[in-house]
Amino acid sequence: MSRAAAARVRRRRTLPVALAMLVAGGVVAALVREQFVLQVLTYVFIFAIYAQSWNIAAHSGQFSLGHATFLGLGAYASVLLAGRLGLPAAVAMFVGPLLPALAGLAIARLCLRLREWYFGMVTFGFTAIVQVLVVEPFGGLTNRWDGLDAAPLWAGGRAIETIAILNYLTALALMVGSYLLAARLMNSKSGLALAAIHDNEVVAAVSGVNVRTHRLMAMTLSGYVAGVAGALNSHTLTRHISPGIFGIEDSIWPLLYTIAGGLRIPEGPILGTLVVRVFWEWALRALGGFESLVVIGLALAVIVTTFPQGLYVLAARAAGWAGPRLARRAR
Amino acid sequence: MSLLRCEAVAKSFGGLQALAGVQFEVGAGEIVGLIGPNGAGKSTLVNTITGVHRPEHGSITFDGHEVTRLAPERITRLGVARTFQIPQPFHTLSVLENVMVGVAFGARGASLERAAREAAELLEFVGLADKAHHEPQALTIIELRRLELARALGSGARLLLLDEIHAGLTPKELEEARELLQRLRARGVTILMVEHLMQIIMAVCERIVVLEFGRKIAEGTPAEVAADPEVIRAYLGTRRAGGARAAGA
Amino acid sequence: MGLDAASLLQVLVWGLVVGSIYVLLATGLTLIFGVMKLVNFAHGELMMWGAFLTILIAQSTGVNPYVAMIGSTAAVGLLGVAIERLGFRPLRGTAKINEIFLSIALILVLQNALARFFVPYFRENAQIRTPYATEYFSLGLVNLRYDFVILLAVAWAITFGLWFVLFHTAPGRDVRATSQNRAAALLMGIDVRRIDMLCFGIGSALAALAGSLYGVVNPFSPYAGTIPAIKAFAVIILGGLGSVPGAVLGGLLYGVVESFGTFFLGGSWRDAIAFVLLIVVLMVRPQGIFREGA
Amino acid sequence: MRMSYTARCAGAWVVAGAIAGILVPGSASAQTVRLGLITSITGPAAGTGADQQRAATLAVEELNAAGGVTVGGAKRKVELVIGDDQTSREGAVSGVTRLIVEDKVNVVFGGLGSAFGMAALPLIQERGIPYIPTPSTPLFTRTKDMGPDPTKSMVFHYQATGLMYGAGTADFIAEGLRPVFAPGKPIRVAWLYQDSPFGAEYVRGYTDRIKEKNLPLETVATERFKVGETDYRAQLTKIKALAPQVLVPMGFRGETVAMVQQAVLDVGIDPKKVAIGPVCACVDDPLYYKDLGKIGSHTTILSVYSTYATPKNPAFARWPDFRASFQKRYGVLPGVLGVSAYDAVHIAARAIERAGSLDSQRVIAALAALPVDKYVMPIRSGKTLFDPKYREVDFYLIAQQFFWDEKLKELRPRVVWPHDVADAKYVHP
Repeated sequence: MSRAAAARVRRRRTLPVALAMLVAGGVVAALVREQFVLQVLTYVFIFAIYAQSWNIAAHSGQFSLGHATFLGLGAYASVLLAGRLGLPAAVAMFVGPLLPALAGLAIARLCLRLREWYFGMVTFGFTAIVQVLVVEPFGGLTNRWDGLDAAPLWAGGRAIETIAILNYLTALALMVGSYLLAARLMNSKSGLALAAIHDNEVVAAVSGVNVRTHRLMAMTLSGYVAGVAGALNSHTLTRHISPGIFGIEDSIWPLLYTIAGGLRIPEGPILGTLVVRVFWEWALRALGGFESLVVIGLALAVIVTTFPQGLYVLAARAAGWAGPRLARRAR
Repeated sequence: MSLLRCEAVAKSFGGLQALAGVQFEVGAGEIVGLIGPNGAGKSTLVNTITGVHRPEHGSITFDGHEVTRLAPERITRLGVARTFQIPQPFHTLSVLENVMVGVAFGARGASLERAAREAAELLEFVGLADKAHHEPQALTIIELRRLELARALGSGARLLLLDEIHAGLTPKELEEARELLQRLRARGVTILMVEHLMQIIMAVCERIVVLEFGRKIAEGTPAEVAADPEVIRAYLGTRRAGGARAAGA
Repeated sequence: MGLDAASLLQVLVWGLVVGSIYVLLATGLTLIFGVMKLVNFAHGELMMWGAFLTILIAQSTGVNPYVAMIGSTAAVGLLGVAIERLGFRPLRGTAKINEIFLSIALILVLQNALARFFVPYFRENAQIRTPYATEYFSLGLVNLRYDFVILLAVAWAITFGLWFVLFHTAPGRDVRATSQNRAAALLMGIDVRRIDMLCFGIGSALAALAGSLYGVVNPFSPYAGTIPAIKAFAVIILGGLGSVPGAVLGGLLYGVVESFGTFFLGGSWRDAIAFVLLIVVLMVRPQGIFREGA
Repeated sequence: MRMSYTARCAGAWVVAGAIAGILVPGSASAQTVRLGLITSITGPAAGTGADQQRAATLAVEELNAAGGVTVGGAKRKVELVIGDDQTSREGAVSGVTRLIVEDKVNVVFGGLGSAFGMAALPLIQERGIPYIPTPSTPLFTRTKDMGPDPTKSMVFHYQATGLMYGAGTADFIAEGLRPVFAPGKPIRVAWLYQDSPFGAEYVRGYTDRIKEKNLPLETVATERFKVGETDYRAQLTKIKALAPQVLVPMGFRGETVAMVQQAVLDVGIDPKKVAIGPVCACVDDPLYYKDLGKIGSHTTILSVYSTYATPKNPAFARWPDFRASFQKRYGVLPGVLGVSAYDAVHIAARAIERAGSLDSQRVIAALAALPVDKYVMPIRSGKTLFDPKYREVDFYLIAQQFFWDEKLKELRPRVVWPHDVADAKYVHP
């Protein structure tokens, strides 16, 4: 009995889920001709990557309220590399995020003794500070509040529809990549350490877990992934960045999407971003104005009060997939 | 030969001197009891030995290694493990995974697969095999203590610090616990146990260290300690004063 | 560059005025945190509802805005009770982060519901006009408008009143007991759920009062509460979560540092400088100023 | 076993994708001329956004009352489609995307915030849709991305730019204020301006003009504040200590009202010694006159459209009629940003008629070739509507001084500059 149970722990199927997402995303791309839907889904994929990065940090108990720091630094670094050094956007997109990775490391190092609200507030504070740094001392480089235009990932010469599809597929592929990364991490030995740290740092430490290294690792990785999302977003969808990216809103999205989908579950951020964003766009369209935002807020409140474990657990329960482990994770 | 040696260990919180020059040794294979009234500094001592607190003065050596300023995980990997007065399981992990953390990151540093296997064996050892996939919330307080014990053992402990794992047990449960201690000893584990229950201390421990206000006031066999006038005074004295000064756990 | 005593004193006064508003906001937050261990990020939206209701009551009945504040404060207090009952209570025992999620949802609801009524009346901004808006007296080097004096008096009277209730009355003792150990308070027969509701209501009412006072000295809009409320969180973290003296000291410190930061470094630094302070303090005392180490 | 799991996963994600497809409806109609207004319907700027929406609706109603727009011989009705920029950059991107790819509008116009308009610009360039932005930044038509040949651009900027306002501010201070406050000496000017692209350009226009004309203006302070800030006292205290003769508070309407009030009442900057203004034309709105109150007496404003005054010059001739029809339709008067949206609708309609087609390229060409018509915003240059070099419009700026009207209990303006259109002299309090 116990040995069989032990064997079951490792069996989390991530590759099939990744394949399924690719297939489903491809099918949608092949069938849907509506440009706007593709655009919304591209946004969903990019922000699912961003939410996943937040999810990675959250898995280690580091609930950041200032993840826009990493999103924004990734975007700025990549756009500057592409703009000033002439690096291809496809390369800059992966080199630039080394900056937010470094920022993640530095912030995690400074915040080692902080947790919960203390950690959240300090990470939030860093976003405000980084914004001023970008505007003031580095204003010459960043063009201050005017912002910078971002080089397109898929260069002109192609039809707009083709570029839209390419952007969509790039975002899809990277989202699946970030999913695999997060899923593999959470199921790995390090993932177990991060979960232990999430639950109780002191007990984790006296069980032999190097809390410091793992916390730093999680935030560095999270910073990098968030940076890639920021870079991808600016080279595909917005094509322009400004210090406004270091605002409150962009720090809230990953938290909102991840919790709605399922906290500390690799599928959570993806499902959450998809459902919340699509509902959001629909509500804005169907109702318009302030009323739509009130309805969205109420819907989110209902989601969290009725399914505090998130939509993934709800869906998995409905489909009969959820073991006790899943329910525990989301708590 | 001594496995653990504490020399002049001092630790204070704000103005409160929780430990004031504590000195004692634990030999390999021994079961040593650590007793004292509330606020005597027992839990602080356990925290200091395991690296959760850093002492201001003094030195702690384990198995010849100086561990005074080591990080908790380094001390654990050398072979020191502990349980907590109030069980603190990893509440989002299953019972099995709780133990796996110890096996995977403790002295043995096992791979996940091996950790799962060994953790399952340890759960069998402490009698929780059938709860392996439960969540810790579903466990009783006694089961939680056993879970803590399994996690601590999993980290490859040669020295086990047990912080009041017997409080609130029925006589029958106490008997089971005592039997478990004997089996632990049979595995070659050295034990330093903080305990309020004199009954079990007297029955199990070979040697007893008594703390009061952060100082060691007595040390010796159960019989010697029980007869020590200082100890009697300390115990009767604090009963009246009540346990107002609890050191942080 | 303007380093004369009059300017510095004047900047200090601005810092204390802003700081007093932070104190009111932070006291409410810390009261809620104390008993429920949760942070309502929609505190700033309750604040703006307070300001809006004050202006609405004052305009429709013609009473002095300072009298209208009683009505708006009570109304938002009741709204807070409803939010606790319907929103936060069902979340007890789930992940802490869910409470942040809920408060973000509440921000969306409260902010946009307010904007829905506010914008047709006032468009972007409104300001609460008191009969004393142009009256001021000179204190040697600095000028002080009557409204500032009233603001300081009300803010500090309320803060001390709250401190008195907490430390010298039976309900206050129940609140403190719940704050220190919820389980023990429950065993002692304290109805902790009622304490939750009470504290959330009072905290929300304090936010409304802070908002009304803010609206007298600054223009406000449905969106103007978010930043002050976040700073109020920073304040209670700076002071130590759950600590009322911490909220008071932290609030004043924040206001003053912000004011001088703006004066010396320029307006771009206003928000950031306060967070620099927070980070520096937490590096030295990770638990905040007024909280014992864990 | 494994396959079925994969299949189930794929099924779930397809269902999720399908929900996405169903929830986002698509619609397109080829029967009408579709004009897309991108402005703030929600968010902090929603009030002014509503003004733009009303003004644009009025213009569309006027066009349709006249039977619509003639495209290739057939009359077509005009349809106004509203895109909400949610007063944010992300919102602008999503709102413009929706206008273009989902609503398939023929022209995009409007907008309040330069930053939001700029955020959406790459999308518009990519799709080659004719765009008539009404926020102020000149970057719309001057960014290097427009390429070496600006005549290939699809952007036609219809708003006085920050550069124009800045230059006008310098001119007015030199010609209108210096003779009163510092005759024969350089006049000391302090700025408190919004830390935004708009604010930066405004100050740039001002300093450029001083250099260009070698004006006797000494700038003693350039303090900034973040957009949305409501407390300017620390900066104003600093400015007061520098003893300027002119204080230019530059920001949006609510910000400007608060800056003037805090300067006079709280910080104690004496309007008798320090000229306050000219404030930005973008605040010329009935609410500014109402909100500022008596405290604003004798302060000045640089305007491109005045809510109440009408200078005696043909360039301003359309103002009374427009005010009357707006008042009749909505019961209130519009602000300057509403006016530009109103004009933009008429300009777009006229261009489409000239193009004789809804084809983007032909509408763009028609916009580039438009002659002056009787629009509401005052245009100085005479012949061409959009300057061929930058596709901006050279608007006619005026300065007004506010006076307290005891009967109305509100401020009312008098035009004091430039001298050829002024109906009053600047009054030193």
